[in-house]
Amino acid sequence: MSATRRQILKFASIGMAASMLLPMALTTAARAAPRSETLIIAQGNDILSLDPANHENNSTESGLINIYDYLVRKEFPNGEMTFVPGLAKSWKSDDLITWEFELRDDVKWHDGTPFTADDVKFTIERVKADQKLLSSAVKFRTVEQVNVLGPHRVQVVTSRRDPLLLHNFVGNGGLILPKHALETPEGAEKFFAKPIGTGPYRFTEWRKGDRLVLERNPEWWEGTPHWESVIVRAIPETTTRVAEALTGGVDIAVNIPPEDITRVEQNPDTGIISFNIARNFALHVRNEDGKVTSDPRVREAIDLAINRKEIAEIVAEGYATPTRGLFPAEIPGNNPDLTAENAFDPERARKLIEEAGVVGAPIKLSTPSGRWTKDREVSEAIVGYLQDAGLDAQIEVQEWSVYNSRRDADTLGELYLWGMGSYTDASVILNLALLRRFNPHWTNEEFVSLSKEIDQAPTEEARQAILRRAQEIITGDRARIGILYPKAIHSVNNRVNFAGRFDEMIPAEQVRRK
Amino acid sequence: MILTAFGRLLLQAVPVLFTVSLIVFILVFLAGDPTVMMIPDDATEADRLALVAAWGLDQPPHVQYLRYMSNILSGDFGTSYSYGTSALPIVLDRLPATLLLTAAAMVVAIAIAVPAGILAALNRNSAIDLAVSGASVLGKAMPNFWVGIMLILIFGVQLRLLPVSGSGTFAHLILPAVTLGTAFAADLAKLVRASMLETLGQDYIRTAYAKGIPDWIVIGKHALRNAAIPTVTMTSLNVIALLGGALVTETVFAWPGLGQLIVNAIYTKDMAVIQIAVFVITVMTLLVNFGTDIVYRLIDPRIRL
Amino acid sequence: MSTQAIPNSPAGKEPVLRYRNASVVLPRPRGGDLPLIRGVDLDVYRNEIVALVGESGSGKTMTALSTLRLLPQNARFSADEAVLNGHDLRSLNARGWRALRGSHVGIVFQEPLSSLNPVLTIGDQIGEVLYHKRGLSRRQRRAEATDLLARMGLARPAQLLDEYPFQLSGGMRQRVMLAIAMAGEPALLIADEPTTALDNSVQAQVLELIVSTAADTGVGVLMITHDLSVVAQVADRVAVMRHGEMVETGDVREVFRAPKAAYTRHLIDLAPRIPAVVRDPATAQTPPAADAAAGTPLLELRNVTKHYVQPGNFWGSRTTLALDNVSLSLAEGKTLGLVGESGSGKSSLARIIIGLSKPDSGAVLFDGRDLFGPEQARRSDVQIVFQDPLSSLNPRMRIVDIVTEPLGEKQRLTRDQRRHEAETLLETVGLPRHMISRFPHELSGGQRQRVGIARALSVRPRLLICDEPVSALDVSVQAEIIALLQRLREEFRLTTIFIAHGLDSVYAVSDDIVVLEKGRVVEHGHRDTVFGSPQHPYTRKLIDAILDSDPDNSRFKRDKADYPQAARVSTQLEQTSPII
Amino acid sequence: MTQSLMTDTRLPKDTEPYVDDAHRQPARPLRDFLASLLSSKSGLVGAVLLAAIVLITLSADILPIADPQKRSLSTRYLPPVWLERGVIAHPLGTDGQGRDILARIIHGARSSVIVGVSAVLLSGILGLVLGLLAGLRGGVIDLVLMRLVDAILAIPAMLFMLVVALVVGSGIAPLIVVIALTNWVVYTRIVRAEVLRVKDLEFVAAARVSRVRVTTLILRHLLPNILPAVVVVATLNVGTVILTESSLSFLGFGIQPPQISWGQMLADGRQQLATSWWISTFPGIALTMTVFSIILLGDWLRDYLDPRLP
Repeated sequence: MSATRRQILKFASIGMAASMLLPMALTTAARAAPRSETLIIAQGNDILSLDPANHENNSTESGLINIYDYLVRKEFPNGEMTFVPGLAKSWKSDDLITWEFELRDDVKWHDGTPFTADDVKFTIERVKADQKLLSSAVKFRTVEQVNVLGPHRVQVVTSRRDPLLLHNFVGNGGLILPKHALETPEGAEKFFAKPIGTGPYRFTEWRKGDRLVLERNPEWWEGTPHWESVIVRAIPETTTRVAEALTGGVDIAVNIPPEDITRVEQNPDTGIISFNIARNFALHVRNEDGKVTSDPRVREAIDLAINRKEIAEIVAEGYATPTRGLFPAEIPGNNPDLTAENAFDPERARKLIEEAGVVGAPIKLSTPSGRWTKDREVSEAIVGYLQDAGLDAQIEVQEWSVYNSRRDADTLGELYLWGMGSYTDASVILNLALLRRFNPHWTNEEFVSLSKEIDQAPTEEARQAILRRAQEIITGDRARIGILYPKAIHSVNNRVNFAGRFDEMIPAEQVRRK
Repeated sequence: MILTAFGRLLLQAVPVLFTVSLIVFILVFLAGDPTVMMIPDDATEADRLALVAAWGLDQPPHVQYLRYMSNILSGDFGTSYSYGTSALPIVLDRLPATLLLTAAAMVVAIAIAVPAGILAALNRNSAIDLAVSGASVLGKAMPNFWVGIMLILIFGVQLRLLPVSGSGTFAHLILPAVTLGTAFAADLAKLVRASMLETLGQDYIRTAYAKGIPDWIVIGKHALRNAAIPTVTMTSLNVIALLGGALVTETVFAWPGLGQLIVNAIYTKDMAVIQIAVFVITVMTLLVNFGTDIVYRLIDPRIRL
Repeated sequence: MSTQAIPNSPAGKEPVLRYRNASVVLPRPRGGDLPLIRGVDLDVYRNEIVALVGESGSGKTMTALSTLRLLPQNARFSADEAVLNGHDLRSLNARGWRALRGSHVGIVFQEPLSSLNPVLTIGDQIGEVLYHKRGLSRRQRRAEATDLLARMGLARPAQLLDEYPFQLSGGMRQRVMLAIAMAGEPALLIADEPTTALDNSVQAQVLELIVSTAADTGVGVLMITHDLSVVAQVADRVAVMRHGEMVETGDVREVFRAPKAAYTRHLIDLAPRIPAVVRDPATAQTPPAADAAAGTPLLELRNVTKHYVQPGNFWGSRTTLALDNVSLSLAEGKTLGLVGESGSGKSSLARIIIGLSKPDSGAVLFDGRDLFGPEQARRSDVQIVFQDPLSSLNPRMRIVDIVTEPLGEKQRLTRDQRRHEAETLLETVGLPRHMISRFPHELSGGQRQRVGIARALSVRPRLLICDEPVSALDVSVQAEIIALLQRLREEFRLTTIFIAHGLDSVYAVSDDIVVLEKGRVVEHGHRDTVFGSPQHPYTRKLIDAILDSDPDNSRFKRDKADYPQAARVSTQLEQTSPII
Repeated sequence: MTQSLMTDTRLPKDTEPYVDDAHRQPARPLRDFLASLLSSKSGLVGAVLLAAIVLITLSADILPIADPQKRSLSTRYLPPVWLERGVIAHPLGTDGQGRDILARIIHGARSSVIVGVSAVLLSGILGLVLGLLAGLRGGVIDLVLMRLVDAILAIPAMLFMLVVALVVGSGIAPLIVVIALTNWVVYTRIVRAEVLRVKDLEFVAAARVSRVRVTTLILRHLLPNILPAVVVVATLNVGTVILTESSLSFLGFGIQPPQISWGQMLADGRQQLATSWWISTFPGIALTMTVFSIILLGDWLRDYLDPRLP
């Protein structure tokens, strides 16, 4: 017994040691490319999926665009959005209903199979068919038919005039997937375990929660990709992300908090880039009866009480543009008149509050914390201005998922901050169903009629004019009060060049060694 | 003996797992509709309802739960809302990293706590004892994320000795393991000290001294072995806590373990992932308890499985 | 203190242990010294057994432990002379002590279970002495350890080496302890209350083993005990200690015949004696026959059976039979002695009579009414005095509240009434009135037991159960409590059930005796009948185990001339299968 | 010496502890308590520190400190007074919105202490009731309760708290509920174990023989002997809860503005640790000191209460 027990003890200790080393062996890095040939990008969260049509997440898309390609690409030269060829060499539509795409014929999937029009048809129909795919809700909604006209020619027919159809081919759900590899008995799950695309980098490994590892695709149709290896890391903790940037652990680190900018800039190896992005901070105002904000004078007072310039300069350390508007200048259909100029009038705000007889009235501003850069701090500053204007303003911070549920249940405060983003066109403002999600109790006759006119707009000019008017109405009635357009702040290592993109994508091919 | 214990484990596991899954289901159900978070900002209410229907979330809760349970019995552990794939592999993928960190943290904790605790017990009321007690109280009183960030700033940024975050090499393991390990070492050292003191006061230690054998044998063989039981108990409790509980440290060090996964799943109300993660952790917990029982038996022949 | 030679020590030989004016003091935390032993003179020679006797706190254990330097950490030892087997104990360093322990002096402690390391095998615990003290190889150690265990009268010694202390019975463990103590071939063996924790019948066997081991090896034995019957049975010489000082030493026969110190005499008076009836059944009183016809007995048990369910492991719980078809009756005013070894069901019986647990079947009739029937008897007519005076008093209540608690909330006594009642009760049990506001921890053990008695008496019960009321107390206190109970029995006209494992005290207080074995009544009758002519072998065994406090009536001591026979150790004693 | 013993004919008495019954103070427990506290260095340090913290917390409104909510964009990121740029008006500096750190720490103590104490009280009471129920009633109630306890204990505590927080939301009251709902199992277990232990002690048997009412049995015999163990655990638990709050703050589920808590200050300030260390370091010190003093006090309390009979 004694001997056996001793043996068991011995085995147990060996077993314990082995069980410790086993996971260590499992996680040791696969053969790594030299650091100089490797681009490492640190994002705030892990990619959620390798399926381009099944996530609603910028960081995920930013990783996936290196594996797959869009039919058309978006670029932002001089702050203006334009479409440039991707897998489609050219496209045309005379009536905004029937669209024809001429595809490249020199593109191969990572397994060597040629890319054809069937893949495009498959990708579109897949999104439309499977309601569980998250992109299904918003992508290709107007598409009625996809016709393969030839191996490299495809025709898309929409149900109505759709001036925005091209937007569907860029962004979440737009990356083209291989029909031949997905339509197997094993199905999608098998495919996305080791997916193939047509993009510049091949999928190597996705260590969930940690990193996406990609390797150069030497067969890429646009030439040999720049990096031997690309790693997209997930570092949720900002402090840690900054530390990684400072120590050269990563080349690009996204979303640097403004207070760390000096540190990053003073560090000899790193610099800061900042650029406009498709996002705006706006107060959403509840105007139903019984709320203090049902009085238009109070809503106007709130609008006037906020010193947007001070918020932009001090809370955001200058990395934001103060505005009364809802869409930054890069977005087609934005209203450039809604500026922050002369928007701050504390005197008049106080007067309006007095007129309305609500001095000292309690008002609650709900806000998430940490969802968007400095969201809570912006809200706290707004609360301060509202207090100055004579309201008993209080902040209510909610964790993001709770915040969402509350918004859905219509139980947030009289005001709530929302950082809407990732839009490609101002027309979202006229989506009444969408409006009901955010401003369930606000309605305006002209606004409703505008939402009907928009589809019939004869020209792009007319369409944009409708959109500008819509923004004027909703901000004029203070159902939404624009505050600012935040900027992205990234840390970039001095060994690489990257300017940043309005759509917050970081395509490895656009990051270059110096 | 081991088979009996294993059978008992299985019989124990079923009710616990069932209760756990029910509790989690109720809580997550009460937490509300996950689709609010899933769909894009520019989707409409109708889109959302379509998604709700697609996931079967429009069914009454008991129907959802029954369907969920019957799926589990047929081997289908559900699909993650946010990942869109089977929840089980998502969770299992994270397990190695969690196990590794847990083991490393325990090694750190034991390596610090056991010698410190023994030294303190042998030099009771001395400066050593005071230092050990003081350090252990301090170690317990500091929030984990604070310690982690300080370690990053000192060893990662200032001294540039160790990688700041991530996983993959042994060096990556050190800081998170130390962060967790020191926190547990604090409690453990105190416990080792107390159980050593208690053991040293036992009659059989007097017997051992009366035999005239060397002191290190009395301490190392007679006392330590007996003092090991509470130490093993606490270590196993800590292991259990770590298996699903290193949420904070994993986030600070971007360590791809279960903790981070679960935090995100909770943020997004990803029911299937939460359920499976809790399920896996519960199974691990029961396994750890089982292993602990075996270790008890190895240490103390009186304990029967 | 005198340093004169100890009388009656074997002349012309060097003692194994020699203490002159030895003292141990413990520094108090707030300055000053607390003397543990003072001015002790002691000699132990080879081939003799010296008993060191005294009550708790007398310093007898300190004296013994000082020979091994196993004193409290900061205690100081001093002596004019302190020699152990030629080594001056005053000048030894740590290394010297280590060398001395085991090889020159071995020790057997009181509680064999806690004194053996629970997680090491028997072989390991003996072997390490053989290795460190005698440098034996692994194989030699095994052979020698087997031999040692065999010499200690243990069956299947080779298998025992691989077993753990918990697998052994109490007597076996003590034999193992003795083997460990003897493994280093010491010149002096210290036995610190070696049989106190054992059942009576096992006690005799272990004592016999110590005596024969001493005779066999010639080792000098220092036997520490509080029990004068043990002294009388095994010792050659005796030393009596009290309050840290030596009261009297001398040849055991002389001390017993003519004790010089009053304290010694007092102890000897209280020492247990085998009732005369055992030796001479003719002296038995005839049980008064009239009793049987005196109408309904106050208490009657009819076929009481009780099982206890042990939660046990997952697979199922184990059921043990605590009482098996027990029937007995007790007439008003009589005292029933309940005897049996531990686990015989004595306490289970008491719990049922008092109503703390229900019988599975059978009936308990009190004054003709079933205690568990629909028409219940007045429960307060039955009260109990518990064994442990400490745990039976709520540590967070004052004495006044404790003793008046049974009076109940319904009686609505005022504070003053309650106080008055408590003071009266304290006086009744011989405690000063002012103690009513104390907490239990502010009383001595004997005082606490008096409080326990006062509580039981507060409701003027008719039946009082005394569940080993004195076994946790010192000898002289035992006598006081027994005397008190006897007095109160008269005063309150109590019918009493007296439970004890000491047969001599049961005999002294009881009219009738019930012998329980494994939950069954094996003998029930008048005390003289039971003791004088026991019918059941178990009763016989219990009676045989009583040790007489008469050195001339020793069962162990043989003349040194009979040496060869004396060395024979019976091996059949510990055949009981290990408890697993 | 021997001579005197020879003539000593008194019966030996078992030693009785010295108690002066005539002059005993009615307030003995309190005096004992204080005496024991004064004689323990670590206990005293803990008690004094904790008393100071509680005192400061209570007097937050009358202390001459700044308004903790007062933002001032012109005085952002001021360092403590002893550093360059530090000003006496903000002795411990200001945060990114120009709010006074000292004032925020003092006001933050309030929510930290309230959460710590209330959560422990709530879970302790819940655990006490359920533990008594399980321990005394046994049977099905015991079985069901203990299975529930097992299940909750099998879920890592922090994880369980996050899921509960999803349901009840964030803020002081929800946080108390979250922590209490997670913690009660610990108390239930302790109380149940203690009940089972004390239930078998002879004085409880004696009380049952005395036919006291069930309420008396619980209130007079069980509770006083169970509570010490619970109190010790609870004291230490207050420290743990305060730490838990900070972890929850880190994960976004803690106390939210406008309420101030140390955990929140610590979690928010961590991003400025490298640039403006004082924002999170001082609340960190306050938190560590509080937990430290609670642990010291708890350890002493354990020594004071644990030996059932002093």
